[in-house]
Amino acid sequence: MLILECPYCGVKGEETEFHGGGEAHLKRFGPGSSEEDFEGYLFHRENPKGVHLERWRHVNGCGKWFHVARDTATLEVFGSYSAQVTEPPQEIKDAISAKRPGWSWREFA
Amino acid sequence: MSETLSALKGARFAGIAVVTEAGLRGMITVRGDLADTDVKNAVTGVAGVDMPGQREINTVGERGIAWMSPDELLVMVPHGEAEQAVETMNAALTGAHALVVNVSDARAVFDVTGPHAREVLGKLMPVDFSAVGFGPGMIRRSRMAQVPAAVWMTGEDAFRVVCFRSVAQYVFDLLKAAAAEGSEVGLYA
Amino acid sequence: MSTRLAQGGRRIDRRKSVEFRFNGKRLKGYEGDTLASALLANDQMMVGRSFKYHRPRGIVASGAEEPNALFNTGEGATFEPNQRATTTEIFAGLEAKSQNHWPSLEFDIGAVNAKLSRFLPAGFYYKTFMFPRFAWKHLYEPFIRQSAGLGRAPEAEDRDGDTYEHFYGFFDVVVIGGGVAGLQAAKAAGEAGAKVLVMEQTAQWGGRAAVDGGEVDGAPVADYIAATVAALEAMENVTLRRRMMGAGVYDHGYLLAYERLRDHCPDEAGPRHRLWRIRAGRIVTATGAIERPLSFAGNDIPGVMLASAVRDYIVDYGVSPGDRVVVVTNNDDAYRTAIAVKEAGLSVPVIVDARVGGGGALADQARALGIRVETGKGIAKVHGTKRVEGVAICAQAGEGAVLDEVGCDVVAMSGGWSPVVHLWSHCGGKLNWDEAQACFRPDGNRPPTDQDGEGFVLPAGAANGELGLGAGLTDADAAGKRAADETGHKPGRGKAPVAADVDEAALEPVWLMPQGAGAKLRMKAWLDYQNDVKVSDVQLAAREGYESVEHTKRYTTLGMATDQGKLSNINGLAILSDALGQPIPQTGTTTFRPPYTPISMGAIAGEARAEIFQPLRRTPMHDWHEANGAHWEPVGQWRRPYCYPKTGESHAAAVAREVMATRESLGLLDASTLGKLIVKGPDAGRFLDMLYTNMMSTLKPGKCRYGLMCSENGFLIDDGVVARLDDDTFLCHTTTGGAERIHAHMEEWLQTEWWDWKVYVANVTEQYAQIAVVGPNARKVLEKLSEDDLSAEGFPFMAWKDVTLNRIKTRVYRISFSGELSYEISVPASEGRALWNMLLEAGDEYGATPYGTEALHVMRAEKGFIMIGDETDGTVIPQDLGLHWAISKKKEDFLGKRAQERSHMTDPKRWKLVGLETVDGSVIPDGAYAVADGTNANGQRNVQGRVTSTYFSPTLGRGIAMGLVLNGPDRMGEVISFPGTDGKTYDAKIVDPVFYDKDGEKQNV
Amino acid sequence: MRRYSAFAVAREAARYHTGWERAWRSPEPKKKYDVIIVGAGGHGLATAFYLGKNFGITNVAILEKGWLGGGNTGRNTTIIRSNYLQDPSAAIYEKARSLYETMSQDLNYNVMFSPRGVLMLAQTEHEVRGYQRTAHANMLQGVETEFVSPQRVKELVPIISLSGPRYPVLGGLWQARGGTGRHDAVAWGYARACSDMGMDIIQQCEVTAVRKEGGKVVGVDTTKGAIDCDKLGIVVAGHSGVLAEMAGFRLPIESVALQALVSEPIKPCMDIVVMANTVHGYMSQSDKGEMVIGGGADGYNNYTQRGSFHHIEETVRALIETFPMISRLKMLRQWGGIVDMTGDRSPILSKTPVENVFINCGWGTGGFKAIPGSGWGMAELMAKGQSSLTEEFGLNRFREGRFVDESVAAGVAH
Repeated sequence: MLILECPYCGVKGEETEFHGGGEAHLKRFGPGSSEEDFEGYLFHRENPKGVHLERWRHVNGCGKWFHVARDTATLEVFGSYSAQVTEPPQEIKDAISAKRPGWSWREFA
Repeated sequence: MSETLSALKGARFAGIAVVTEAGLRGMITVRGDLADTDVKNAVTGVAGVDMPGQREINTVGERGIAWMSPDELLVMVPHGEAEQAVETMNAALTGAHALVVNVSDARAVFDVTGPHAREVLGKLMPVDFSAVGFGPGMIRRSRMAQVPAAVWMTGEDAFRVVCFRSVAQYVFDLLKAAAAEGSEVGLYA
Repeated sequence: MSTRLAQGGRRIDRRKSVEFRFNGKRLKGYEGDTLASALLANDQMMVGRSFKYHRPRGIVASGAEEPNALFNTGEGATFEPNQRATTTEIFAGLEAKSQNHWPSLEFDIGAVNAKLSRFLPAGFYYKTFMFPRFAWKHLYEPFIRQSAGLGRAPEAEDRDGDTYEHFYGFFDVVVIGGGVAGLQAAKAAGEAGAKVLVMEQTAQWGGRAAVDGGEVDGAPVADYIAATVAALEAMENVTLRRRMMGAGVYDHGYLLAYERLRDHCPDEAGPRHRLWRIRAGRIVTATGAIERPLSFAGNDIPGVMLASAVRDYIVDYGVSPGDRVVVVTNNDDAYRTAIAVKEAGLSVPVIVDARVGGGGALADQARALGIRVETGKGIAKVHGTKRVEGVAICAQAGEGAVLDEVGCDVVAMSGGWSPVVHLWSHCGGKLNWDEAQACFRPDGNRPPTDQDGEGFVLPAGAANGELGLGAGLTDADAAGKRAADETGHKPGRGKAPVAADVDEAALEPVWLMPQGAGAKLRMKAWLDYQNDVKVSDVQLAAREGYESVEHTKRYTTLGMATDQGKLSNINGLAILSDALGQPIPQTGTTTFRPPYTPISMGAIAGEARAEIFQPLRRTPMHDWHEANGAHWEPVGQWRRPYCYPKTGESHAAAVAREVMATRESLGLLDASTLGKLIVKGPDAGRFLDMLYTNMMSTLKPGKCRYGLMCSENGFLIDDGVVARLDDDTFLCHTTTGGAERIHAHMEEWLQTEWWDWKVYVANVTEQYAQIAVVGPNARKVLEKLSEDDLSAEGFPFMAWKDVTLNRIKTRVYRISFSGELSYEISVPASEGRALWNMLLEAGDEYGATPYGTEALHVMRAEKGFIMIGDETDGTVIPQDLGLHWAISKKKEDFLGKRAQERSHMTDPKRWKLVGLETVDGSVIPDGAYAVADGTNANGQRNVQGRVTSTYFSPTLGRGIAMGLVLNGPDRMGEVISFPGTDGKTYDAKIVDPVFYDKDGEKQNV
Repeated sequence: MRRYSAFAVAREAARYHTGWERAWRSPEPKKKYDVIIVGAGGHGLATAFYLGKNFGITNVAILEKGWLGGGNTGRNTTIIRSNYLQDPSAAIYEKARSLYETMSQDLNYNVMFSPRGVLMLAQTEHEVRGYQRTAHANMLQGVETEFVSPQRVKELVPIISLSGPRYPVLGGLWQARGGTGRHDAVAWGYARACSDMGMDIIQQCEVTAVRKEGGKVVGVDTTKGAIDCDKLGIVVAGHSGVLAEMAGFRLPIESVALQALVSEPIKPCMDIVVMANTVHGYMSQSDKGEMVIGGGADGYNNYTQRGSFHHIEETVRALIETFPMISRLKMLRQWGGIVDMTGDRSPILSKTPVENVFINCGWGTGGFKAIPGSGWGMAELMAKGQSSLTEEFGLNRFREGRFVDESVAAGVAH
């Protein structure tokens, strides 16, 4: 039963206040995009055993979407951050590096 | 003015705590840039209280403002004044990008009072209701059993719970069950 | 025989006798007795039958580890199977019955299995019962099921008479276990100022320490316990709870605790169990240790008990399990039992110590009491069937040659102690093997970790392998301080209490007795009493290659009984390791899973039962519907009237009446459940253009437009009418139940993709009650109530307008889902009921008829309008439904557009929507498929379409349907066949889906 | 291989069962195999078994990083049914169900297939229409099911409450020939049969890399050294993404924890399997007497084999609502498994971008019931390059938008 902190309202709540939204930082591909790009955007997922960047919504709370950096093997949470970014902010990357040196996830590391 | 009805017409239950439907309350959702002075002036103008900080609520009598999210406030006025308040705020916010909408009738409001009130709520919401964890001036949006709910204190051992109108009966029944005789937890009282 | 002693019994109150019933017999016990102690006091040693061989079973233990003493208790609303006697406090009127035997406990038919036991080794059923093929289902399985199963099943109609609840607790430090270690840890943490909860699963504080005696800081341990409990009770920041068990430890410091509030006093008001969901900064597991049995032939005969249990019954309950107690051990602790027995005035014929070197100080003490001690010896065999009659003694080193026979009625055995590491392990805590004590203990370097990657469980005292009183207290004090420190509190400087530990001679692991026991003896040496797993079974599993400990467990069912292997796991593990010729740690343990001991389903469900099982959403007119005989249909969590049958009227007849009344005059529908979302901002139009397949930005204020929404995957997910309220404000109607989903959908795109767009969304679904006034007389009714211009010209189709109806301010949308002249009127919810009444009254002269969801469905089907959930099922795109007119060609992009360009989406072979008219006017069954010739590669009949909606149309007096058909629109007039599961075949003609008022004259008047 | 029979058991009893041989050999890996299957769970072992039985390919190694049958094969709720809506699903699940009927005899190992019947409750009008649709589809697919009345439901499962205050039972989809099986025995039986055919089951052997030459697989590196092969089958539920990454391609998969629990054993009171999808719960009674209950899946990626407790709460309250008599039973044990969820919640049995590498994954919550059919189809795919059973489950379907979506009919599929 996870505990997550919503970066918008500051609530440290239990999992049942939130709703998981799957892999983060997907780039949307619309009309005109290639078959590969569109398939990748819609279906291909990193699904790593380890560091994972993902989306959550504080559905039973302030209603805001946000990002979480989490380890899927230990469930350790490295931090949560704004939904309005296309990649994790440096302090989150640093927090992960501190615990998981040499980590990488898609193009981020 | 025609007959207006709250969801449960003031239903009441007394167990280890007293649960009462508080009747219709004027509630207005305001979405906008909370740092914007126009927004601040508009809401404080009709509510007559200061802007609340993050997860705070300021109230005086039936009026008040609650912080709901970084771009959302809940403005409270007497039920009969809600429509007027909406117009006043809309007028004050012409030109600004903001949304002011009357949600008074979309809500049901309950008062839970008594020395065991904290325990009753602690049975239903994943929230720390100890005196240290929860006090006056705070508003907490969370889940009550299986529905969203918001709660704050209106006084010593007195809590106000707000939920959607359609689940008023469900929430009342939950509170009744949690306040049943002989169910004192003995933790907060 | 077992009986109540003249004195002793620190847990019972001899002034308060309690009457209860066992198998119908009226028996007496004292307040403070457990069912087990009370039964022993009444000479009831044999308490049940085993799972597989139905062998007689007696009480073995005194706590949660008891595998045998399980009873059916209560009746009807209070009936409960598999109640553990050792953890059940007796109360006046308690009704207990023994289980798993027929016809009676003393004479059990199933016992023949015991005679056959030699032919029923571990896993025998995997090797047999295969022929003839159908015999398994009809012959073998029913027999096996009947003979298994332990407790009686509650009656089908039994309803639980009790209530349950949850509670969310938040603590810095939670200490599990109220023995001396738990109390000391709580004290250390509490003194540091941490917010502490300490729980004890039984009704008494102090655990085993008081039974074993000893001194703390120079005073009897009992005084230390009393003083510490008093000190803790005095602390504001400490909460003490008895009858509360740490059930499970989960990720991120989530702890499940099971509080039994009324099991011992069922007549008092209040919930029976309370399930605590606790968030703990640190969890201290002071869960103690459990004594291990020894594996010798006949160690399952009633009267063979754990040495510690024998001691507990004498000291705690003043109960003698027997007159002549033979003690058999591989460690010093069991000597305490011999001494306790002797001091209680009972006889100990002999202490059989497997260690050649024998014991230490306690052994000397025993000898001093005149007890015969045999070292280097073991038990070759236990005599007796339903009760121990004696033991045959042999050399532990040998193969079981009998050296001596000793008569006795109890055998008190001790194979050493295993720390209770369950809660440490639930969330991934790792273990080390302790050679000296021959047990697994927590590896402090590999704890379960929390959200910060920090260890959050701290074992303390015996649970950490510190079995001695002094060592345990020191360890617990440190654990308490560390827990406080790690949760941000400053531990005090106070020293840990001092207690001298008796120096005990080292334990010598004994996994089989005697060491060289042959096959014959091994087949009688039990590991798991309840599931009848013997030493020979584990050895067989190893021999057959079930080498992983998980294989062995599953193959033999070792440790899978209701005690989850509390007594058997380590012994079985050792036997397996020996068979594989590898050290125990290499074999490893099975996974520890919650709960520590079983917890009631009722407690897990908590308050969520009956009316509050799930939220039920009500519209402002709900009570009226209820009072007027609505037959309800659940739609999501809403309840909507399906129809309003009059007395004696069938649902079908009611629906037909409602349809005709509406088509011919006037119908009223409670449409309040339709979702209503306000979308506002300079970019609102642009935003809706992305969400809907059609163009919304061009909609004029004051007008309405029907729109479709697709997922990014291309599939149709919702539809509804959009009204433009002003230049930058829209009101979007969604389907019932679509409101929350679509609101979330909008917020998701606004917050995570187009966060720079200036748009705000608000869900105002419940702010308004919405009533559809439908039928040729709809306008007349409204005109009666309003001065406003409602004429066809002044208020055309697909427009909206603010209208005052008899002083109620409303907003009216002139839209139609029925094909009739129709107005959807919305008012604040608090006025909904008033408006409903007003409309009924005003419409009375036109026979205003409230109609339900089914009439709504029929009328929309007659008009060929699609219904999300009927025509769509998550695999349908708008193009399939002939809705091209609602898919903008001009827009570069909208959600789903790219997906709809994929090869399968543009495949001309996709089934398309058509109308279906049965040749004989009958109604095609729901879900029927249209068959095509031949079969596919997998031998399945080819199909060419399916029905999506099918109704009897009262308007047309015949069956009508819509369906998706291969090349349907190009096959008008063609007849295709729909075989029904009823054996009939329904031939239907492909027609236009609009069956009624094709030109829309009625809705446009 | 010495055959198992009552006679054999009696004969062994005479010598205290000291004469039984190993059920499967435990060999060291050879340098090279024609086929390597990664994953000795039910699906992997079944694939190997049918490679040997149907295509005579027996130079096969099955590599297992832990102990065989130790993954989801040994963690599920053992339900076997084939009442699926879509043709491709119905085909492979019905193939599996029919193979289960003779499995004990085919493997000479009693897997205790118990065709006690599976009932899916319809508790809303929408669900009624959904199951009637499935019944019509099944009729044409050769799957025996019927939509039954509430009265019939009560006869089939007397402990049910037909009129919960919330969702009255309006009927049900009944598959009389569905049921349950002994999950471990399925893995053990296949393992014994594979071993007997000369295949090598190598436990405690983790694959660390997939070796390729010119876009073609040539072998794998393992914790027991390098092993060569001509063809590679990846059948590792819960870890498919990890293996796929080694092979160098991505999957439309996310791994989540799915939970289950059992009650303490009680005497027989429920002879069939009941699934209540409106309230999200399903239950059957094992031969030991435990009520076997399926819980929900977590909404986040998780490899811990531990789930969040609120799913257990949701399931239990749903089942108390449906079967009020279980309220005073006790939960004995709960556990979790890792399941692969695909983009359309249907499995993937497919060739991959890497030549001669085949993958079988994404069974989500429906894996156990499919084991023999999955093995049968996968074996054919690996041996012949195509199989009518697996055709619609290819990786390419996601690109084309050609989904096999079962959520259409029942909310959840277990």
